[in-house]
Amino acid sequence: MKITGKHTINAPRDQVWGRLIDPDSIAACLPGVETLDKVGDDEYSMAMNIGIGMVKGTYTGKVRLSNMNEPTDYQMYVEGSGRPGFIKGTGTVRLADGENSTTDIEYNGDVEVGGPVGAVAQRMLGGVANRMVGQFFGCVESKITGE
Amino acid sequence: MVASSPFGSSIKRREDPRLITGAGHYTDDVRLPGMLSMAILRSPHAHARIVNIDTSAAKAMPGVVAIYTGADLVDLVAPVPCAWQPKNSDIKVPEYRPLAVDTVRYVGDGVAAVVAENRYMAEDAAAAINVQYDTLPVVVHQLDAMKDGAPQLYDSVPNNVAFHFHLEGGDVDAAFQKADLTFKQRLVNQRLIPNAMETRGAVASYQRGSNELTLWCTTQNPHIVRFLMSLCTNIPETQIRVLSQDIGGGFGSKIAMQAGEMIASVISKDLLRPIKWMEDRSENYVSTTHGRDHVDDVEVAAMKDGRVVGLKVTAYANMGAYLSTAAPGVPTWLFTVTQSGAYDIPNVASDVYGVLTNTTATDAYRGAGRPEATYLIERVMDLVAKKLNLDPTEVRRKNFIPSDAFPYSIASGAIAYDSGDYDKTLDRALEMIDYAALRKEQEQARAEGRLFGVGFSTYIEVCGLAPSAAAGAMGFGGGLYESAVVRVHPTGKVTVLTGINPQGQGEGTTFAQLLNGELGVPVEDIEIVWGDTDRIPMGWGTYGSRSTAVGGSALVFAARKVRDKMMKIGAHLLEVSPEEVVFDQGSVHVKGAPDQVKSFGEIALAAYTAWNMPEGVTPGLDESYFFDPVSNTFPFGAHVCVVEIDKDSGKADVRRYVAVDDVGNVINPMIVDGQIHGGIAQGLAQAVLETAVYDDNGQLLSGTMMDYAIPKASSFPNYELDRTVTPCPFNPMGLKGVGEAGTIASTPAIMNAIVDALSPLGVEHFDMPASPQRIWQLVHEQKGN
Amino acid sequence: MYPSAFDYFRPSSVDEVVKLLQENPEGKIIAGGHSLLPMMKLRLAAPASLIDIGRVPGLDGIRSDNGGVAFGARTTYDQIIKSDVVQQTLPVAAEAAGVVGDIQVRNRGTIGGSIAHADPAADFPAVLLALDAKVNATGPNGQRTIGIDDFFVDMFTTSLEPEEIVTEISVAKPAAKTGMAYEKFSHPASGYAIVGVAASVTLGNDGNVSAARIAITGAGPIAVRANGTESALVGQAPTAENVKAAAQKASDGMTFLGDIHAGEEYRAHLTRVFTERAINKAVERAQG
Amino acid sequence: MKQQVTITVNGTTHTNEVEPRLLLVHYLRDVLDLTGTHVGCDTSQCGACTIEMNGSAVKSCTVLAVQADGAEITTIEGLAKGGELHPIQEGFWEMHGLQCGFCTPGMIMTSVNLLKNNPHPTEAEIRHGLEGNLCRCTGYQNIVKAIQYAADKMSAEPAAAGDD
Repeated sequence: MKITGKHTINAPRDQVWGRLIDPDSIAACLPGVETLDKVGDDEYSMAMNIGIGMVKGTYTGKVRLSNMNEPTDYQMYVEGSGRPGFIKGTGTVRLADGENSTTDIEYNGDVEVGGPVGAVAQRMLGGVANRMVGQFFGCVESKITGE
Repeated sequence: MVASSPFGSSIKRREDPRLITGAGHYTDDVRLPGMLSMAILRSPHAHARIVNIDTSAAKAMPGVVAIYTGADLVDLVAPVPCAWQPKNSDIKVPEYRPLAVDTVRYVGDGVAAVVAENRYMAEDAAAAINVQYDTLPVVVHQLDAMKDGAPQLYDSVPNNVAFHFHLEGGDVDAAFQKADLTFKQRLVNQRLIPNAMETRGAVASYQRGSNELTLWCTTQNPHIVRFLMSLCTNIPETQIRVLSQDIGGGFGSKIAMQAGEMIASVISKDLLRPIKWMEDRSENYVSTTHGRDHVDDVEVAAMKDGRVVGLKVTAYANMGAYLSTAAPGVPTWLFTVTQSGAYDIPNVASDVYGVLTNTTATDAYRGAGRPEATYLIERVMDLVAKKLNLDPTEVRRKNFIPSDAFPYSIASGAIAYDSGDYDKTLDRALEMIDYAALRKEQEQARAEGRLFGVGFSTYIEVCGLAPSAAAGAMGFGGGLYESAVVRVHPTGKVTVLTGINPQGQGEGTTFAQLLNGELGVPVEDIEIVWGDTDRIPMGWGTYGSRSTAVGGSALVFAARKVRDKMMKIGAHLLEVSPEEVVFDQGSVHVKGAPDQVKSFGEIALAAYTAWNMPEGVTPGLDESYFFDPVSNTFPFGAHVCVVEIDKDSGKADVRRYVAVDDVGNVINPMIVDGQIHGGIAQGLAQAVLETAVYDDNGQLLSGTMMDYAIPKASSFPNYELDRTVTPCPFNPMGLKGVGEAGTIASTPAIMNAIVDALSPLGVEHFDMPASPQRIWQLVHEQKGN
Repeated sequence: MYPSAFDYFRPSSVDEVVKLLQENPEGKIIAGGHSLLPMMKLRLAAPASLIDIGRVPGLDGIRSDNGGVAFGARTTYDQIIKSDVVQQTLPVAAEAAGVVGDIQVRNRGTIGGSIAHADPAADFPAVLLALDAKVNATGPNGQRTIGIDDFFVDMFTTSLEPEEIVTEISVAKPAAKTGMAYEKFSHPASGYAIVGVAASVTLGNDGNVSAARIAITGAGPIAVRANGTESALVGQAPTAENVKAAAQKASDGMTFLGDIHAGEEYRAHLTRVFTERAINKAVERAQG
Repeated sequence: MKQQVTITVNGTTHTNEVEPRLLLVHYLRDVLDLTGTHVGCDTSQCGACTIEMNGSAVKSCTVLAVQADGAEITTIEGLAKGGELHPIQEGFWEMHGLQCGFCTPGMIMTSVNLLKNNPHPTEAEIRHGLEGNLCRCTGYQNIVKAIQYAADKMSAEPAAAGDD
């Protein structure tokens, strides 16, 4: 499943960058994150509770950030598995200066969803992914602008 | 000599009273004392190394009796066998462990088996097994898998090419040089999921003391299961009894040896407890074999009058992650020998590559190879017609093998067609559909801007899979004869034991009709027995539309042995010589003196009391026959499909469907029509509904019946059927077989109709599935241009 | 095929249901079970407890309500189809119920369950949006009424509080000269709506559209009203051209889901096509 | 914790302790040994498990046994009365409405409800009415005919038509 999209955050690029690669900020903003612990350089173990309606599950796994070109782009690798199945994905996040000191974020990734949830819930997965990404950036923005 | 004709009577099926009252006996209905349930934990990854399997938590759960991993089974059972290995194909058969040992290679590969007091508990425990995987790169498409640098499934199979098969005849290059028209076309025959309504499953019960394995399973060929199970488990064949009685549909998906059957059997032996394993539907979608999945590149050489003089085919068949039992035979022999269809094409060359990918293994699916070939050649006929601006029926007639050319050897010489009259079925179909009026209607529709199409399929197929010598030559690891025992009891009732194993095709009825025709015994006095290897003689099962042509012939010959013996005994009782009596309506009487008669029952009793036997005649009336025909049978027909496409939604609706089939002589027309109906629906469904879709990671997206669309009652209209009869000369009844005809014929008929409907948009070819979305995209893009 | 274990409760009053919901935060209400059980059988859903409202009194039945219709939450689609009140007052509800699932699903599936579950591909969310329904719910703080426009929040998410239960859905008497229709493009396998459009169109004395509610299900993550289409219709003569033009706006601003049968672009297209069909049918019925 | 249920099946009342998660179809098949009701899928698409519960056709794989507590159930085994086939069973036999027979019990039980709702259905109404039942063998043509046969017979014999 491809996930691509754009988002504009009403904050300058260096601030946004800092938030996006900060584990506490990720943990605070990514919906359903229960724990996020640093286990290596730019690598974290994570437990997340994700639900699509009644299809809820706790996924444990890891997140790794790599190829970081501050403050332009980085790659993100996520994997997690739980009772309803597993998710695994890699993506690139690109930041560019937008108008009026905003930041334009462009993301594209490829996410594999396997196990029962992949076979059954695929019509909803795109919607869920986009919702989560939207919530994440929205949260990041409010954290920055709220400061 | 024949008491009454076995042909043409639509008697009601004798199987039905049980089945309509809920008294059928399918594998899941088997209940044994002490029986445990088995659940198989399957890989969610398409390609991964198994780093560790932790079963400790699962083992401690309530009701759990044992858990086995792949490593636990290595010493108990051999790999799942591949029993059809075409010669000269450089075939490499990778090891296919019933439960994966180090590496999983498709989503659904077995990882562990849990046995527990009931299935709910087994599933609870399976969910609690913790498997650590190290994922590997995945390849799902055959063309990708062949590329250099593609992920490799096995070190022993370079570029994932498991075999390369070649067949040719004539001089193809010369044909292409002299042709007026040459062109290339790629055709995609998508992957399908067979969807027998009863999933696969088994109940295995190994008895301590007798050391006998009794295996109830839902298979099309119990003797093949017994044979292979013995080889895989080292349990002697004499100690294995396979029972396969009511089968909830097969469609080819119950031919192959199933890993689950093997696992259940050896665990039963290990625990000395009966084990039941039934797939649920989601499991069936990944663990039972899929069908088709070809990419076919075809090159055509034709003359400007429409005559096709040369055909070159390069086929890439996606075999999945392993080579299933009969799988390599499907895209090789079964595909290539019917590639010229009903047409006299003198120069043909085929190359087939069998490619391994990280997907569920493919194997036979209704038609097996022949639908792929028929789709190809019938699309070719339409493409030739289109490119030469000829009517598709004219191109077909121009190329038909003439009715006086039979037996007709195909260009490669690999096979000879038995009999045919291809113009006759086409004539009748055109008459039924009123072709001239139909084309006028189409003109009118097009003038109104509607998308209205007419498509043809003047198919042939190869049926009655046999003979054994051919099987051996083709690398099939078994025979293809069929067996029958006709056992007359002292009371005059008759038991027939047959090696075929129907899944709804009605042989419980048609075989009784055949025997009634041979011996005059009332149908209600005949019991047809299949599906018990302890009762029936060695036989090869039901597939390839072979049951009646091959198994029915065995029955007829066995019956004739009984009849000859009864004539000897009857003559002796009547105190005349055997030459002086006739066998008539089930009794024996003196020629010209019908009142000097011995009834069937009297002779039967005399044969068993044996008080007064003719000299040299042994007691009893129990005859067996193993029939190995000299050749296959070749049913044929003309199907016409009329479609209209809703431009707004892209949905193609079948407006009419006419089918004229020639399956030789027909025993029970009602049953034959039923086979055609079901076959047509299945073939139409491939064209417009069904497709198994994997994402690039090897996840099956059409993983449940919520996403894989099989036809519903509202999907298609009634079909209009008729028949011609051209008997097959190679079996005593002159019949050809009908189980696959509808499926083979209908897919190209509807696709030709859809392409015809879309041709005002400049479309010459459109790949399946012709789903509403894909048609709409095409219409939409054309509008955009 | 084999659900995980759960605790089972069979309350006998709405108050008891609310209490059980409070006591069991991981509990789910089950009525007909046709949304929940398939997910549980695949072990995608594994609620710790089920609260079976199958025997709770007061949730059943269809009644005439000030000329409108009130549906008990546990009303099945089959009861809707067979209801004289529905046939007379809101025939579109019966028409839509007739294309939900199949006979067996219609015998068990309930209107309350459908909306509380908020499956993006269910039929009734669109129908009830077009009918401007009101949802009565009971929770720890007693009863409240939620307008249908405020009910569906997101995919599988409603504005119900976790401890609330839907008790009744009511629809006011349609205005004079109102025509309604539901047009659906079914998923070839599941039978759910790939796109379903419900339209309610009211004509004024001049024959022009005086009010319209158009709602779309299946296409996106949530059933929504086609506001652009509605405002383009109101005040216009319901001619084929005007309806077509208005229907073109149906996909404006919508988010679409995609699957192997229907991608986003195709769903957007079908949304416009089926909106046009539903409006035309509704207009025809309004014109009588 | 197990739950007691009392369910009347084909006229006989049974009381059993069951796990709440036990599906009705497994209760019928495994507890009562009524194996005529089949399981063909796990997502409520195929209808092979259809039975009649309190007068309506339901998919017994999508009902918990505990939900059926107190219910009156008819399965395929209970449809023929006094050795007489139900007209729908007869129709399936006469018209060759089955091949492998696996979908047939569910198909017949749905048809009972279909004809109860609509005693004189058109072909299109029959096809729509079978939306929840999948058959892989017949192509449905003879199933439609079987139901038409039964409809004709049941309207000729009002006694049979009232049969629940």
